Amino acid sequence: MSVAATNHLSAEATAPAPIASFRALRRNFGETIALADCSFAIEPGEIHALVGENGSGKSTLIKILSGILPQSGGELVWNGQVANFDNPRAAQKAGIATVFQETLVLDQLSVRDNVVLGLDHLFRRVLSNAEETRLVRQALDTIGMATLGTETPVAALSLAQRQGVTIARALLRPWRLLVLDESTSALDVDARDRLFEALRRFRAEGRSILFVSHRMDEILDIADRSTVLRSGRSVATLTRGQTSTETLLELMSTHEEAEAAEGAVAAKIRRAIGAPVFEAKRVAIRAESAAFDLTVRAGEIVGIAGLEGHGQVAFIEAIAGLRRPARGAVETERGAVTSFGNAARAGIAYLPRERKTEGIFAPLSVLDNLTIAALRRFSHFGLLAEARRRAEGARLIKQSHVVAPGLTAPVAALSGGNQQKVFLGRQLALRPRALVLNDPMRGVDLGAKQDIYKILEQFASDGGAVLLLSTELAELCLLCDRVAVFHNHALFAVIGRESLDAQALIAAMFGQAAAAGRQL
Amino acid sequence: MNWLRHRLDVLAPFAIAVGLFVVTAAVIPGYGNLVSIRSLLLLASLLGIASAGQTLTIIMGGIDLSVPAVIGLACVAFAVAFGQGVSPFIIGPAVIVAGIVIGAINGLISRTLRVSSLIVTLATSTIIYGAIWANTKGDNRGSVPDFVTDFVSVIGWTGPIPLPGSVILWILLVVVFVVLERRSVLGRWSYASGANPGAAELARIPSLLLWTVVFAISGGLSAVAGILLAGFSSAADPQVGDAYLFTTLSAVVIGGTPIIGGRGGYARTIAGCFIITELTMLLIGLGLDEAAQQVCLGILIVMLVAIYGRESHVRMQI
Amino acid sequence: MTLKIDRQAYYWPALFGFAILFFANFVANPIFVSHDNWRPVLLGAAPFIITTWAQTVPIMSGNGDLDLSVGPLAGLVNAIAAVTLPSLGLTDPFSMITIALGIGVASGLLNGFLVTIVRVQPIIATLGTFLTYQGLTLEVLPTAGGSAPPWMRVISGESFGVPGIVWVFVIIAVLWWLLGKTAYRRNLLAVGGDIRAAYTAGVNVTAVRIVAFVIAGVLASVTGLVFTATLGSADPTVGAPYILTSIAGVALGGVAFSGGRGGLLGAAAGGALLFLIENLFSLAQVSIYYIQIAYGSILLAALALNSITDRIRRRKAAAALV
Amino acid sequence: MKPWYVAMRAAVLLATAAFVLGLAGNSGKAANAPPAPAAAEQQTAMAKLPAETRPNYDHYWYFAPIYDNPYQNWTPPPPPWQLCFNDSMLGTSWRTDLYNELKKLNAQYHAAGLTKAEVLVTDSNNNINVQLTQFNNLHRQGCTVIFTIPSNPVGLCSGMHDAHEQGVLVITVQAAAECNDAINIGGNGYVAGKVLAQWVADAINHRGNVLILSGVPGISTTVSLEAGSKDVLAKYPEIRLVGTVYGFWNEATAKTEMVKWLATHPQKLDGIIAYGDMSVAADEALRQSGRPLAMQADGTNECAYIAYWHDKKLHSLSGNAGGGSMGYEAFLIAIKMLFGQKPIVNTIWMPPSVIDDARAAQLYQPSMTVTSTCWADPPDHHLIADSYFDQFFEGGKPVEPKPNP
Repeated sequence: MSVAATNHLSAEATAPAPIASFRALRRNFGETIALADCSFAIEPGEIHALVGENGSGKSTLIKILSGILPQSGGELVWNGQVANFDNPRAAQKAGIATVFQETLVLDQLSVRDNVVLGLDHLFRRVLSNAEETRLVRQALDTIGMATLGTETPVAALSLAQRQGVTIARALLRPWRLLVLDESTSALDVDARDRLFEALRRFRAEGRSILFVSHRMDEILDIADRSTVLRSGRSVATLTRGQTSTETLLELMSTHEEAEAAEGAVAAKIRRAIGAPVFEAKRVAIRAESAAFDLTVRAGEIVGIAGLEGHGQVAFIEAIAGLRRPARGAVETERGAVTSFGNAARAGIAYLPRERKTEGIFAPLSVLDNLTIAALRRFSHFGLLAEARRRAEGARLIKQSHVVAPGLTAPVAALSGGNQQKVFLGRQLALRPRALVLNDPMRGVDLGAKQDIYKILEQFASDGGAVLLLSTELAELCLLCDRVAVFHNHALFAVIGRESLDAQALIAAMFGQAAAAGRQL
Repeated sequence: MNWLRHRLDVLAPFAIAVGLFVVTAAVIPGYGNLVSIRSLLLLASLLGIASAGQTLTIIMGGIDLSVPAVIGLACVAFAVAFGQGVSPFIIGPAVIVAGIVIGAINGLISRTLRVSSLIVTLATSTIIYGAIWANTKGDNRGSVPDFVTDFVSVIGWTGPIPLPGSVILWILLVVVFVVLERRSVLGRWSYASGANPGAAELARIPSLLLWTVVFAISGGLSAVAGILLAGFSSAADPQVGDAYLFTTLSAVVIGGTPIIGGRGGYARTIAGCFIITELTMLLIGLGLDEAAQQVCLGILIVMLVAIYGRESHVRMQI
Repeated sequence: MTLKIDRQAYYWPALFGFAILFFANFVANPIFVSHDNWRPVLLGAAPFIITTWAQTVPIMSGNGDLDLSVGPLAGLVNAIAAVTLPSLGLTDPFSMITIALGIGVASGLLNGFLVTIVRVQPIIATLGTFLTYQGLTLEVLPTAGGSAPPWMRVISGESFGVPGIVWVFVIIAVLWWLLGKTAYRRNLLAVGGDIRAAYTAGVNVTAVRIVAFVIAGVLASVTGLVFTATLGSADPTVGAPYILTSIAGVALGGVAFSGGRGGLLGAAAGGALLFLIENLFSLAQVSIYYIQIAYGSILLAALALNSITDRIRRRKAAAALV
Repeated sequence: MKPWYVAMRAAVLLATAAFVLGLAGNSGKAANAPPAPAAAEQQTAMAKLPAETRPNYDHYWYFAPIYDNPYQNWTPPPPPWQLCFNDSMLGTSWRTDLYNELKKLNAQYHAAGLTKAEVLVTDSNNNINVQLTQFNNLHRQGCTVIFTIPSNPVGLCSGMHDAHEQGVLVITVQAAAECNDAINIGGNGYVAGKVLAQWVADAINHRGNVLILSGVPGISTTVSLEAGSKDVLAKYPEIRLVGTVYGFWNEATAKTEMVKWLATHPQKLDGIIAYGDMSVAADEALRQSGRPLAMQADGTNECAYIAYWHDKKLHSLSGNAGGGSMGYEAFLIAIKMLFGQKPIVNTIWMPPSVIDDARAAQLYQPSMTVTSTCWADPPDHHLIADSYFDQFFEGGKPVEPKPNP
């Protein structure tokens, strides 16, 4: 398939009839209902936002739309006819290209192989190597990654680039509806803007985009219409005029949560800053990059920001003892951090980024998932003091605001947000002096976010130290006492609360010293 | 109905085990009698003891193909040494320790190299067989103390209980294992690292220790099985364990512990052991010859797993 | 998928080991390389190599796929080719080869069906077929016997100036190379690398895995024909030993058991290694009791080597993610 | 779940079920005898043999064919001769004894400057394909004589043919080659099977249930033994052959299989025909299943059985050629041929060596226990007087020095 074909498609797509519409769509897994009643339509040539908390059914809807799951009831009407896609391939044939939340790429294969993957038949290839290379370049260019070598193995790519690959993969299909499920979370500001430009171009061509995001700014920025899902039901579809953060929050969250949100935003307790918990001394992330110091004290929340792949991840992993910095050392009052093990002994708990692959033990109970890291505390000669373990579990559930049917329920039955809170609770169970968090709010619904904010505030005001890496600037501004901004694998600026706002952060992330009100 | 679907994987094996017994008893005259039942119990217990370690390694996300080799080693070492006049109370423990060490090595290697324990244990077992031969030169003169033979005799008694010792040992083993799985640090760690190996290390689970210990347990129990089989055949025979390579595996999986790990448990393997033993008995009872027995066993294993041991579809993993 | 020298390639350790052992055999007994020795040596090595090839493809498709039935299937085909077909008067090359390969395809479809559609864990599914085939072999051929039709000298003897078995290797290699030109290789590596990625991208993962098992079945049945040619007869026990050697060969060949990495070159070297070790010991008159010890140790060494190279690879990747 | 999918799975399950039942139905009928040659052919074959030895060749085709001497035009090379042993599985004491005997005798002739110092040996761990490669290696390593125990009678033929053509003497020991490229020395499994069965039949007064406790299914030894036994049992209408259990010549397997079999076959068992080293296991299985012991004949001469026999005051019959003895007889044939004597046929068989109660008493020594794995051979390792073989040979020089077992 080539660009000509896609133009041809878009030409006929200018018909008024909706390109896709859902009629009372329903899906349940056993007793649990993931999608109760979802009805709305996507017009040709519109960018349609789909908003809702995790567990509100967005992902399920998208899986049905892209042929991964069959629906349990209701109708999916595609281009005028009722459609049932048996598998992703069928959906793609029909003209639906999906970018999933998870960056599903193949490390061993080259960028080109990753992007064109699935176009081929079992044996027959539809494109020559030359054509493939050309189209892949083209697709990557639309998200500003034209520089990416088409033959480089994906193993050597940064997370942002990997997500770029998945997006390019979708763009390469001859699509009439592009589905983006939280696909911009890992992209840096620059790449995201390029993507949005492209989306607007596609819209102009009369093609449609279904866009899922937890970032209000993004939704307000590009969505023509927004459909809100709440607990598996489509509660409203707003036009651009009607859309505003407040109304969306109102619609997607039950009232308490909305208030809680404002509450948290309002709350800004001053905390007592205590002694240093850990200090990065003359640390250099790469051999060639500049060394720097950073001290985190009891009772403060220090943010970490930076464009994807500028060394901030490596830095917090060094703090957590997962890797050694090129130069320098991480000091605590219980000695230097040299390994993941002794970081724990020094009281540093680390929350990895990928909940699914690095965090949750799906078949195990909530209790196990909470206490697994701290089991030794409850063991006499290897046997568990179950009563004490359960007590601790109950305490952790309260402390981390987990909503669960019970301690023994399998954690897989919980919503994504609650799983994330369980995951965080596991770190709290270690009774750490410092929490090192790698983007804990990534792809978490608002309610859960608010809870996590509270947990962190509480932890800090109890005299703990928090090092929070986040890709959401608003969040950093909201929570942090200071934000350390990374640029080119080195600490570029530390922005104190007084001058802390999105503009300052962005400026610093792009390495503009003056604008950042730089202070080191 | 829904409840049933959820419980199916737990109930089905036991239901089938009972069903098989009833069917066999109906088809084959005199199968219901006491001796037959005791034979069944004895053979199942031998398989059960050999499968215990296998179950735990599989839950943890590993697999132990060295079970037969360790059984063979233990059998030969025990019988030969006793034949040369070494006290069974010295050689017995020594053999079990050897099994534990071999297991520990399996775990250590698989974990430090991060390679499939399937292939590692395959390698170690070839080494073990080689070692047995190199030492015995194929000439295994050995004998077994009577109390071991009685321990695994169909009509053996354990004190006042009309069951051979190995059956009692099996029952104890089940209790110990269920506690180990549910109520011990080791058990929970095993399930966790089987469920999500990527997360285990980050959840502060000492994987190297865990793998070493679990494989050591497997090795030790294989050694025990080896000693029992030495008693059963009252001879030193390196090949004695061969039958247990695939039967232990089938018992675990048919019992309902998926090979991918993180789920299941030893309680289910009990059902697996009975099913396997009953199946072979039924086929022999029907007068099937060697060839037909193999064919049927093959088909039935697959059918049983197909009924309730199925893996989830890709679409459910996304 | 171009033919360029890749210094990172998975197969170098295997080829290196192969070279060393080849030389060792030569030293142990110079006859080893004498021209009239090629044919028996290659015929001896063939089952090791071809069954390893058969095992490689399912293992490359990942998800715990492996085929325990390759050995017994080879045995079954051996029995059918040497006993059943002659008794039916089918001894011409065409019908024998088509039927043999047909059996291979059927077996592959069965294994693939059980693994992908019935979704039984591969190790159990193929354990089932493995037992079944062994039983069927004994039904067909209770005791060793039967005979190979004359045309099979093309394989067992010399043809076109080289041992006929060489042509079997060449044909398989060429077909595999051609397969690499198609989309299948990419699909296979994708499914092996991460089945979820492949599935969402629109790859027909079920078909890919089934085809992998079919290839395994076909190669196994080729081994069966080679047995028939080499032995000039059939033996019901001939296949079984090659289950474990094929798995070991795959490991020696540096093919990743997690799937997504490997190929027939490394596998061939791995399979040949096993044969060379074996051969070396019998040439050097080292007490046979030590062969197995050597097997195991070398296998462990190979695993260590592979995992080290792997770790280096991974560290590079991690550095890139900084 | 789509209907076609359900239908497909149902179909598969039904098919397999039907298959299982089908097997259960027709199993056991898996009769597995090589086709008997035409009567005329049998007579010409038998005619080649010395008259008094013919009974030893009864139903010879189960185990080996009878041809004219393939080495008729073979002229032995000048000494020193290189002796080689191509074994299929050196992992049993029987095979080790045989190998040691060959080494011992070879040393004697090496002292006389007639043979090389070493006996080259290979072991294929029962992998016929590997054994063939090793066989080929051996004859390229300059062996004059290759003693071999092929794991099947046909698999090595291509190698034997090459070796034969290049003037290497191939001798199969207690086994056979279907092709006429080797000299076969040993005993006739069919006859042994007959003798054991006949004793059991008589011991139970030609009435009752008999079980065959066999070795490894599908190898020619087992097949010929079973054939012999079955033919005898068939003569007695009141004897029922109630089953065949395969113990793989392995106590553990034998006992396990027996226990399973007994548990599923309640009927009385009167006689057991065992093919070696498994009857002790059978007795234990019976005893532990609370069954009366059965009349047993066991084709073995293992010390363990002799001791058991003595301890339990059994009435039984057994018999077998120990590895050491077979080694001697094989070596004798080889050396005769190396001295230019020519056999009249390719297959040289001895009468079955039978151990009855009296003979067992003689063979018993206090050193023997129920677990010793030695072989109760005649002290002089002569299964039969050397003169027995003279009737098979013609021409050549007398062997000098004589081998001293």
